[in-house]
Amino acid sequence: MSAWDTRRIRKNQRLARAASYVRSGVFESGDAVAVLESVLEPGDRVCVEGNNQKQADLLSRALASVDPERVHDLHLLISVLGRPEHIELFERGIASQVDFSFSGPQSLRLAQQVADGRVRIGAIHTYLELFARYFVDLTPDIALVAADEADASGNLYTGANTEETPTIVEATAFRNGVVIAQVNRIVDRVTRVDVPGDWVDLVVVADRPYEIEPLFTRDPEQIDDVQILMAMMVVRGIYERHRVRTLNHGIGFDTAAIELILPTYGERLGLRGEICTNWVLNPHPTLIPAIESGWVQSVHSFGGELGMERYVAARPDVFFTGRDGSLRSNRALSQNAGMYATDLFIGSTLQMDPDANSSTATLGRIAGFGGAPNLGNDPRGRRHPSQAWLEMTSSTHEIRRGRKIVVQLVETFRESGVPTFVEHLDAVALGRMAGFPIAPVMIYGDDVTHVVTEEGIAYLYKARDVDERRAALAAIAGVTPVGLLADSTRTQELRRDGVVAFPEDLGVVRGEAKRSLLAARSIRDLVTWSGGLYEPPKRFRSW
Amino acid sequence: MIETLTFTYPASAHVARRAHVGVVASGNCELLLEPSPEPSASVTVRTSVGGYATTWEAVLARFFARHSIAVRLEIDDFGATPAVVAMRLEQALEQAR
Amino acid sequence: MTPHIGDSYAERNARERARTLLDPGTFRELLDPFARMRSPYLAAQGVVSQSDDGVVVARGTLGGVRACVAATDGRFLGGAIGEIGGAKIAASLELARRDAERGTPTRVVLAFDSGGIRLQEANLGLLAIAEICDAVAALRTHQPVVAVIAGRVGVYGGMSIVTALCNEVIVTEGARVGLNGPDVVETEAGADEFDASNRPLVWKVTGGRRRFAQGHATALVADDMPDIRAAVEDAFVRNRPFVAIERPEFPDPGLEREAFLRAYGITP
Amino acid sequence: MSEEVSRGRAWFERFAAGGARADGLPASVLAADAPLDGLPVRWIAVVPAPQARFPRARSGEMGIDEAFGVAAAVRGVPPNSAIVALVDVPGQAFGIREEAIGLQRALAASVDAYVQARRSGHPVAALIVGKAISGAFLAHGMQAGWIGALDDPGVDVHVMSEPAVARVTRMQRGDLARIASEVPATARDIASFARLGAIDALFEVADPQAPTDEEYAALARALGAALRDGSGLRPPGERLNRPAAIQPRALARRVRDELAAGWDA
Repeated sequence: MSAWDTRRIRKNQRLARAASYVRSGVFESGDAVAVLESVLEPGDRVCVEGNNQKQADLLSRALASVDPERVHDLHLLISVLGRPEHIELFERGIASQVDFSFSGPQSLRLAQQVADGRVRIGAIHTYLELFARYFVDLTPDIALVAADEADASGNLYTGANTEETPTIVEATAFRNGVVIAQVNRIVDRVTRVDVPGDWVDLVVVADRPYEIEPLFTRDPEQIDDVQILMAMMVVRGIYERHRVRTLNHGIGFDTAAIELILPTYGERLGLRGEICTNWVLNPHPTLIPAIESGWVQSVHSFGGELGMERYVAARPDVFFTGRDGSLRSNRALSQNAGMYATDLFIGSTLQMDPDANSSTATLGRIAGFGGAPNLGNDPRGRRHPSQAWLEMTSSTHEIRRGRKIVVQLVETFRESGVPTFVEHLDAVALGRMAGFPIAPVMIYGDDVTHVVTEEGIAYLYKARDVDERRAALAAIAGVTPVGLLADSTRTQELRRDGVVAFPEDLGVVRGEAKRSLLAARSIRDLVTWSGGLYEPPKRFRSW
Repeated sequence: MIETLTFTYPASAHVARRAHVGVVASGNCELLLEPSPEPSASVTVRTSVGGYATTWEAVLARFFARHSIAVRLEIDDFGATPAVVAMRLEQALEQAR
Repeated sequence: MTPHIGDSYAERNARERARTLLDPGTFRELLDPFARMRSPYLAAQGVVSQSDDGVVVARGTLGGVRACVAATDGRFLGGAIGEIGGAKIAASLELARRDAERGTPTRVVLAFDSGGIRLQEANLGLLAIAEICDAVAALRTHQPVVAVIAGRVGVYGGMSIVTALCNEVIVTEGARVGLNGPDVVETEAGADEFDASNRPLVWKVTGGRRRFAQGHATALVADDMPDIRAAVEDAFVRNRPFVAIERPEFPDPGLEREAFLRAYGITP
Repeated sequence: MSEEVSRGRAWFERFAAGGARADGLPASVLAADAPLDGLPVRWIAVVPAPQARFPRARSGEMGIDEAFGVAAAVRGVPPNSAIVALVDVPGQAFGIREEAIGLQRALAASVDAYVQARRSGHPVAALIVGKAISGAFLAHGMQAGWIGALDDPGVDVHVMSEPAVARVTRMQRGDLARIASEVPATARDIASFARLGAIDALFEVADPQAPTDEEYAALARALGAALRDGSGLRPPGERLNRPAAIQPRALARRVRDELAAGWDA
């Protein structure tokens, strides 16, 4: 006879070991290290909630402080390796394996840890892919999550930043893992139930509110004429042309520029209600003027954005909000929505090769991808048609499918001497050096339908073959090594055939690309547009 | 240190007036463009970011291939990208016409 | 609903600020970029010069009266003053005084956006500031000297001293006026003294609203060209004499830093 | 030689010995009326005061109390008296209290006091005996019609203290020295400052704290002459016209000429 409930038995043993620190499901923040040392066993899979916004930082700091003699060889599961103590886990021998999505601020230190053999990377995932594996072959033994409030029953309220908490908790709780939540405060009655209490085992009140970054705030003051020119091209050459209504935007200044010219340039073109009506994106402050001007019907968000709480709560027709009025975000569902239900993704990259493969990896850094690859691909499981989706195919066959519009928006050079277009991505060498079986490509070239630079647009989906794709890309790659290979006669032909368009081909007047076209030119203007509801974080204030 | 580059391109078309655009600020550049009696465009670039003569040559060659204007052009650069330079060139031309 | 977004002064460059402060169509720049009065001192220090040395001097009229605007360009080296730019400002003030003595007054507006003295020209900048201070005080005996501080840099260092010598100082909420920039105080005295990354604190201490409440500025206006122009005209019409600067009331400086600030109405 | 006593105090005590001390000033501002060769003179110096109220202004910096103190000392100058600023100021005070109160106003008050005194007929001279840094020098010394200085390595004229320049520019001493040699305006030594035409007289002293009787006599003679011959009444702008300034300030002169020429189109 074999036992069928070993996971449950182990879970009960873990909680029993920590019992002396716990009263009614709650322990003190000062006991966090001791509780983790009691609950954890060497080799455990530990999922730490940490993404590019919300961080369970009390718990990650405690985890980095456990005795490596007692707790070692953990397998860390984490969306974003963003905090210094995440890397300390490897340095101190507490964790020896990691599966993750993104490591932005720690990418240099992570590469060093890999080189030193202190940690083995299982794989670099997209968010959705990592979450999916929590339910298949990477189910956590322990989950360390963060919330705003808990009540006596363990119900959690996560405010605007629900993000991935329900996903992590679900994967852990329903396979007899232990769920530990740090909360900012314990209340009699939670404002709203975002995670039901019987999915949560232990609660701790953090010594300070969880760490959160205003990652999606772009100060309009820093948007320049070149970005505005590119934004104008996108509006005319892509959104207007394909009647793009459902979409996702990246977090760059160039996409912020698009958001800010909708109420001016877009309005003049008579496109309100015709394009950009339904969005999947965080509450970008730069979207406020478009929302206020009646462009936006709905926005579903991966997470919240600091300072946007009151504004979002006052616009429940647009945002997904709870009964309490505040935003309900959900990273897994929003990634899914962005993948399957939007016609267009537009984002940026650091490097692009002649086949339009792109990567944000640079030598010496292991940065990962985040959500872009989920949004920036063509989901071949899609079955609902739309005008934009169907326009991406020229097939007239009785069996045909459309295609997601995937746009890469880049300047030909990042800094004066650093070209965006390169013969070979750094990712290739990086992958080889780190021993990855595949190079860490963010968006594969064959998923990319349009590339926009300050020179023009390459309509890659129209190219008849690989050679024409390369020629189209070279035609807009400026004076980069890739662009210098462009043949001007060929470029003229491509323009005539509509595979390449320069601003003048799109009716975009270069001289109009001025900051005066922005509906808001400062954070202050955004506050004005919001009627005082937007409360920008300190670092963005100039008053 | 400052690198000074000079370029000359054959040119025939004339511009009506001189033009001043841009600013010497990080990632930006200042352009002074004046009509020239010579049948050429002569360009002086002073830049605080050295080592990119071929990039400058390519940006300027493309511009003067499109607009064969007989001018004297001075560029003072503080690390402008080719995109910014190209945009300033277009703006200067627009002013000069 | 589209709210009223101001016709921003801060958004304009120095030349456009001068142009829009003057009556429409009257802007005439002196020593314009084509005069190529560049600083010869910068190249040796790896810094590219600018054709106007970061200072625009323009003649025109203001409210129909002869006028001159001297505007510094906060984007070029933070609007800091070197020999040429400093001389442009000093000369404008001296010429306006000559005009006043001749009975043909020229209104002067100092549209400053400047971090102070340009480190690359150090002592030449210092000499220029001393000359400008004297020239403001001398011109003031004939007519008001009006400063507009409404750019993104604000005024610091020697230029804040010059500003304090003007009869009228027009500020916006976004303006900053101080002797030492918060980053300089932080470098010299530590973040415990002044955390320059705490932007709300920076504005609470040095911002336009605070300076107006303290009486250091004579007008607080929205960052909207019509409002700023009206304030400038007002200042000349009002023609208020300069009020000698007296030691103000302030809390006991021996108080611990935070207590001092709180006692002074600043929540750190 | 002792640096226990600041240079400012040492020279103040030498020149103003036995003079009537002006009262109502903070401990860091010294002012006294003592004749120089029969000419009534108000001597003013700023000195370190370890017990000063402002914690960031105890080492001789120009802070709120110092600047308003100097302004009061200048405004209180007796009729027919000249003024001599003895300059040894390491810079302005760097503190949040100062910024909150508005140190620029305090410095402007003393600048204005000097300008008003000079323009109403009080000859003003400055003697740089030590450091003359930035806003502190602007507020105490630079409005003088005549500026003399000790020809001494301890005399330091600049817009920033030496360590601050190193921090801000992130440059090594060697690089700063090279730049100083190419651009004298960025040098700190008094000879370089004099090369800008900014100094009317340099004085050699063996001990910058304690001149010999001969050295003192030469200095007093020059100072007295400057206060009598009208030099002390010249505004800073006129410094440009002195022979020593013609070449080094040629650009500033040219700017003035060209602006004047184009002033009325």
